[in-house]
Amino acid sequence: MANYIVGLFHEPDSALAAAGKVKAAGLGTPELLSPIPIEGVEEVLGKKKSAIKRFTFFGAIIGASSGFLLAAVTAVLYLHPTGGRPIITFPPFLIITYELTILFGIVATVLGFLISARLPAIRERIYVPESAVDKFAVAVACDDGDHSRRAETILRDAGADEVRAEEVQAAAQAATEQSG
Amino acid sequence: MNIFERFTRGWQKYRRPGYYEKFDYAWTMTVDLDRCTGCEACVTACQAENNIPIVGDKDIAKGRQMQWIRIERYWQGEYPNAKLSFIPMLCQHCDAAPCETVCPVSATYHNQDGLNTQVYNRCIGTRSCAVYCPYEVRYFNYRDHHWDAPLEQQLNPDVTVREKGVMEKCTFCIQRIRMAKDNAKDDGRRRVRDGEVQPACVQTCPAEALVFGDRQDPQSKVSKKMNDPRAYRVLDELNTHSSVVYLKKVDADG
Amino acid sequence: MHKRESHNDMSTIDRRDFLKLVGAGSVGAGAGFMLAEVNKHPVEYLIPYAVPPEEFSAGIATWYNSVCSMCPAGCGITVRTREGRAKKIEGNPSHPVNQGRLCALGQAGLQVLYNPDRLTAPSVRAGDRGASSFTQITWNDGLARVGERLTGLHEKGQGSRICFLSEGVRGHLGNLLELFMEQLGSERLMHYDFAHPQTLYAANKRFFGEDSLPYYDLENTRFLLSFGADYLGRWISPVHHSLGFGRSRQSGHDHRGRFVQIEPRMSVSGAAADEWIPAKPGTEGILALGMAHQIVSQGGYTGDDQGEWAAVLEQYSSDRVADQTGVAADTITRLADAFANTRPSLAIGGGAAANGSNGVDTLMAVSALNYLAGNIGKAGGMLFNPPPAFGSTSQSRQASYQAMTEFAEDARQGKIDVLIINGANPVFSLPAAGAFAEALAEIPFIVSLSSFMDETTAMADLILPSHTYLESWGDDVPEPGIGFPVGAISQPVVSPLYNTRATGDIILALGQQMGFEAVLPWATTENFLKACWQKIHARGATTEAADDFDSFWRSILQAGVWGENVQNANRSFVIDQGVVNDIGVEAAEFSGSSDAYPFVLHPYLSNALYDGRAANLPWMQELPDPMTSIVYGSWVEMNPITAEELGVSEGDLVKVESPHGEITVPVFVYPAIMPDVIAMPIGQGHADFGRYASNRGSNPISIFAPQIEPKSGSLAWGATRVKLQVTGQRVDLLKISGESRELGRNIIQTTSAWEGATEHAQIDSIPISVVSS
Amino acid sequence: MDKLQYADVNRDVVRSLVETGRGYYTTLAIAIAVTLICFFFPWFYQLFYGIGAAGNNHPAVWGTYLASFIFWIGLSHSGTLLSCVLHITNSEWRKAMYRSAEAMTLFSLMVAATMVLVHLGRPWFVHWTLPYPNQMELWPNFKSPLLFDVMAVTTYLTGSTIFIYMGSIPDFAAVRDRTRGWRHHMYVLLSLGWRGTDTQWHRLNWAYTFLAVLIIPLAVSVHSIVSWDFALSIVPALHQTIYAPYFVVGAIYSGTAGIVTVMFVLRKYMKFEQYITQVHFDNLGKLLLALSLIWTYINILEVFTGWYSGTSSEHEAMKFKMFGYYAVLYWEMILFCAFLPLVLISKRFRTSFLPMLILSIAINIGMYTERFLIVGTSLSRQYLPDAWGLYVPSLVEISILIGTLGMFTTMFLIFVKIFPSVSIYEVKETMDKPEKKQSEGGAAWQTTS
Repeated sequence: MANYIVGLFHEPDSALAAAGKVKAAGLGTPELLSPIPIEGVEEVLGKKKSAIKRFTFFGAIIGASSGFLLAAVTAVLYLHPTGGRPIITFPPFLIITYELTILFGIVATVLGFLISARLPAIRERIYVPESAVDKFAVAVACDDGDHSRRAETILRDAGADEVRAEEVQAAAQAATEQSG
Repeated sequence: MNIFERFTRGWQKYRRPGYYEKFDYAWTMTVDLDRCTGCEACVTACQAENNIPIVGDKDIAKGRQMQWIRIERYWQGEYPNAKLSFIPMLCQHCDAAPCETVCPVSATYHNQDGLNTQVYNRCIGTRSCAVYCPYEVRYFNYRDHHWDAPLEQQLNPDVTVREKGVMEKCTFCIQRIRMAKDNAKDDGRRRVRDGEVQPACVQTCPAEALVFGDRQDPQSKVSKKMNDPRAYRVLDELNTHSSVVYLKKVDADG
Repeated sequence: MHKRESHNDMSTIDRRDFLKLVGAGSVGAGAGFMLAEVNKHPVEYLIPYAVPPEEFSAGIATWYNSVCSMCPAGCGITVRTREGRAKKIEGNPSHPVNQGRLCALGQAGLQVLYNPDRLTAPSVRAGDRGASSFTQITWNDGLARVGERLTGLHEKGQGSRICFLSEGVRGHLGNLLELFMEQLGSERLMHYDFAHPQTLYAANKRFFGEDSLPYYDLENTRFLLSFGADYLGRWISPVHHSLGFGRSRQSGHDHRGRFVQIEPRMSVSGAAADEWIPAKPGTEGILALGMAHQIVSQGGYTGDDQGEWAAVLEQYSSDRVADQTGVAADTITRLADAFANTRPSLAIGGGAAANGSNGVDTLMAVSALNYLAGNIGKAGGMLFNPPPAFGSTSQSRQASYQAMTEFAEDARQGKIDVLIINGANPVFSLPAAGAFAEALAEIPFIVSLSSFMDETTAMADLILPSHTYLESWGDDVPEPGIGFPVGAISQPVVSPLYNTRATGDIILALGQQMGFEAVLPWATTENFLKACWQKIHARGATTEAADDFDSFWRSILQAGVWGENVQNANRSFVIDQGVVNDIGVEAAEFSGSSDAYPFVLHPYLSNALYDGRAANLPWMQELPDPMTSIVYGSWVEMNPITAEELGVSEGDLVKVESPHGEITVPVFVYPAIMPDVIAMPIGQGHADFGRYASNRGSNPISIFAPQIEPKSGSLAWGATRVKLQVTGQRVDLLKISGESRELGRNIIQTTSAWEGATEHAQIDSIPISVVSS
Repeated sequence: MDKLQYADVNRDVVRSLVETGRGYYTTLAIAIAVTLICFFFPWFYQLFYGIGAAGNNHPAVWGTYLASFIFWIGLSHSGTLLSCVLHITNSEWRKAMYRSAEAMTLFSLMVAATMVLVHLGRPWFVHWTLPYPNQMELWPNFKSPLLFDVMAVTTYLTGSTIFIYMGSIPDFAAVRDRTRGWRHHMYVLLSLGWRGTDTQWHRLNWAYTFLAVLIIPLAVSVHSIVSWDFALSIVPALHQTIYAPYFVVGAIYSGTAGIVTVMFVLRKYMKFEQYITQVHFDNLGKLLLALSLIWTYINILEVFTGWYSGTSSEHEAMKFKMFGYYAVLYWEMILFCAFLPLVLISKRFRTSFLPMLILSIAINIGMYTERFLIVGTSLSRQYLPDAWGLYVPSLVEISILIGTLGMFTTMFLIFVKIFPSVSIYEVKETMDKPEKKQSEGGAAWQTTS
């Protein structure tokens, strides 16, 4: 159970500025919820690292080796000489290798994305439905009233159209009820 | 033998072109074009031996004839100097067969006897082998063929009847080769004697234009025929290494 | 081995009855689903025997030697049977005629046996004549009906009102027919085959005084001149000729035979020849005499009667002959010189050349050529055959076209009461068939012993269907022989499929009914044959030195062939002076004026369908014609120039009109035919001959002029002129070949050098050369 | 109309999903009917009768089924490939159209895969081409170009599906909030709980870019491999090194034309006039022009090298294609694919919607003809002239060809009701940043209706 102070902005720059102020105020790193990706987030909230490239890389490596092995091992298991070619022969097997490299790379990238983006969402988290339309929300997790007040002040000062407190479960439920 | 040695040995083995170190037999047919009269006896003999269906006039009109061995005819010159030559065309059982590599399910492959085999049960009917074959000797079952009763009683029980959607072609009468090998084994011989096995077309050829045998045996009739200076392969430039060797027609005036 | 004897065991239970019984049993045992399935697919058993013969074992083939009856060449065959069913016909390696080889037609014999359109039981006409409606009866009833008629006539002494019209039947069965007809008191035993080389017999009779065909030694000849004889196609004994051709061509001889073909339309033999020379139709004999003139005038002939020959041949100077034949004079002299100087050489004649209005003269001219070049009685030339060892009836009984017309006339005048037809199909294979069918209509009672419904059988009142040759007993002497007496026994290879009987058995049964037991005491053909062969055995001159008859019989059945140790092939021959003076060929006469009918119709026997008798075999229908690759139909061949003049191309329908009829056929543009000649294959155009043959193509015989070759009485089937009328319609010609030109692709490679392995072998014998990967 | 606002985008897209007119149902019903009658009925007949129901024969064992296969694979080529290329090069104009372009990829690939089934003689054994362990210890032949196809098409299908889905996750989330009933539940599942946080956007951006980078070479390989089905044979006129680039260019060419067609239809009938504009048609037109020039160049090369080879087999094959039985089709192809597209030089033409539609359809007819000529004429003229033949498609084949159009339309019609056919978030990216409070205010996200 977590409480959030959510500030809704109508354009991304002020939301980003507000988020920067929240962070600077030592209220932790707020979450930005937006209808479009916001440019310059990393300058304000710090660099984000992603493991996706590793997934892609190792996926492709595994794909390459399993591709060649699939072709070579099955050819040896099922010995059918064709066309005067060797049983293990490179040009065609490299094509199989190539395709499987890409297939595994794609699948691994997706896995990496899902894992690193915490999808599919299993736990309830803060969600602001307006942010899917045209609002840029800054959600600050606040454990106590003091934090909440400070966050609210910062957000209002930054020019938020609306600031409200949300409880995660409640918020999620509300969203569900409203839409469902 | 440690794993590494086993691996390297296996590697060398499987990297050998054509895989086989040596064929058990290298069945070969020679066709003497100077003898061939184009009488088409081989065509009917093949049809009788291998249960090749009668496709009927409607299918022939669509160009779906089935003749594992067919006679091709080529005219040269114009009247009154027109000449006609015949050439029997059948599966060449190429050692470097283009049709074998293309089959996605390995329904056609090269066996230890040097035969290009077609596994009907495995065939899924992509027909790509027929495209890749430059000799156009693969025939496809465009439908289920039937024999008007009681013609089916004549079907050779040693040869299967192919269903629709399956590619088929000359087998060098593999059933006869099998029989000859079995007989040789029963007699305690290691190898089939030259002339002991003949495909139906060779057996019936009235002009004795066709000769069949094992070219690995230097004493066999085919080996001798292959050493004839007239020997050549059709479409040799395609590097198919075919097992059917033609002997040039003699043009005595040319 | 006597293969069929133990077969009598199952005569008590018919095979199909047995199957029905077993089928019924399994229906009773099955559940409802099974009942439905069984009804859908009646139970059939892989092994059709209730009590199998002793040599039978499932899964292992049994081979029976017999004789091919598809054409009169008389090749020996070996039939492979499995589980009591014939699976494949192969050549009998011990038979000297075909030596293990067989032509397409011989292979297709299985489809005669297993033809779906076979007549399965005796039947009697139910409706009008020719309406093809018959009701089945029993054999006893059927035989009684014939017997009644025959007895009636026989008792009245009117046996001569009975006629037996048969296809060519050789061997002892021919004797049996003769005996039977003799007992009836009828002389009217006629054999009729369209393709019978009647003019050749007549010419040989005149020239050599021989009643049988000589042996043409193609194998050893070095120069063959063929005047229209399609020796590799369907002329006399194609398989044997092919063997000879192949061996003469390439067999490690120090020579390679040279083959020259003279004919207006290139045949299979013309394609195989080194040189194909088109000569005007009907002038082949003149050409032969032109060559003879060249030989004699160049001193190539040194006999005592040189002068007489020179006198006879005087008018055949090469220039004049060149004028008449359309063959260049220098070609004539060149060929004549080559013919005389290349020994041994051989000239043969046949086909349309031998069946023009001057057929016999043409063949006499060809014989003269052989005589002058000294090819008579020499290896590689023409050898005389000894008289057949037995049953030499067929040739003497062979009815000429003249005899057939006389017979038709008799029938029209009501002189014939009963006609028994055995296999022959004159309604199809006679020109002006309508008239012949009308004549048949005048005959009160026609019995057909045919295995198939055909145009003639459709006219019958009673059908007593006979076995096919693979179900019946018989024997045969190949004609022409191969230089020494040979006989072969034809034995049943499968038990009869249907409720049919062998021709011999029918004759014997009739004989019994009519009280001819004294002369025809045998119950079955098999007994009759054995009795006949006992006499041959008693002669003792056999290669099988067997003591008792039974082992002799078994051994010839096993071998499929029997020969006598008699060699008289090289009998000397002295020509009669009358014959020399008889030599002379007039240009052939044609029916129809050349103005109204500008084209000469050049008919030829179809490679697959022979004279039409094989048109009901699906394999033969689907066998591409060697020269055109056409299947399933008729066509008319014409020169590209002719086609251009007419404005037609392949597939255009033209009306081929002779003074005696017209047919409409598609055009095939044929590169090797003379421009004023059109050619058509014989064999298609059946009206009523089973599902595969009926209403397919056209029958050129129907437009032939009913012209008689005067010296033999045979039909001059090459003597018709026609005109062509473009109809404007077209059809797709069913043919296998796409483009029949090589287009410089060097698919069929040729070489001018053929002797000596001086060059390096060009073919490696290593199975796999390295293929990079 | 006022300037578009963020909320309008959501509204319009949700409307396109939820509001369904009679016209849509009629079209869908017709499309399904065409699929059933023209595709499934003849196909079942063919399954029963055998491939003989088609017009294939002895030399020409391949026919329109394979031509359709290449055509549909080719059509699939622009969607995802173009989307990837434009994504990496940050092209703004991509954003309104890429979703439907990718959908086109997906569905044409599916139709292409169906064509393989239709083409096979024994389609009930098609699984034998897949490498799965089995009791008989049989494996497919990995040396076969056809198996390359199996692998490539499978990979491409997987990749395209993932790509289009991944790009749609934020939109599913946006739509989720505005729908109710079964749609809501479906979008709850499809959106995987997307919230649109900065981290999620960051991850999506990375993953999406990686995918784009992977898919570009994949797409190129797919059509190269399709070309190798032909080029690796030794059939004259097919055995050509130029075939892989030829096929790839041809594929992108016909695919781009396909996009123009789809864009027109979407714009017109899904009321996306404000999203799909002349800019898109202008850019697509330029691309088409460039592709048509490359395509023409390769065609000339093909003819030239064939002619220069000096061999009878090449000459005859070419002669047959250009002047033989199908000469009309050849010159029709040249007209539609080489000459007509030259009008794209005019900007006025490129920005006119209806002419662009007509041209795009003409190009695709030409491109189908190209594939038909490749399959239908080359096999008829191979090495042995005696075995030459002629291939004429049968009614069954023509019917199945029409049926595939119905099948594609059906799938596309279903797609536009499930997937936001214009990318909501990427369109917003191209718009001006909102400055004021939106008119619908905080309730904009709420469910309509």
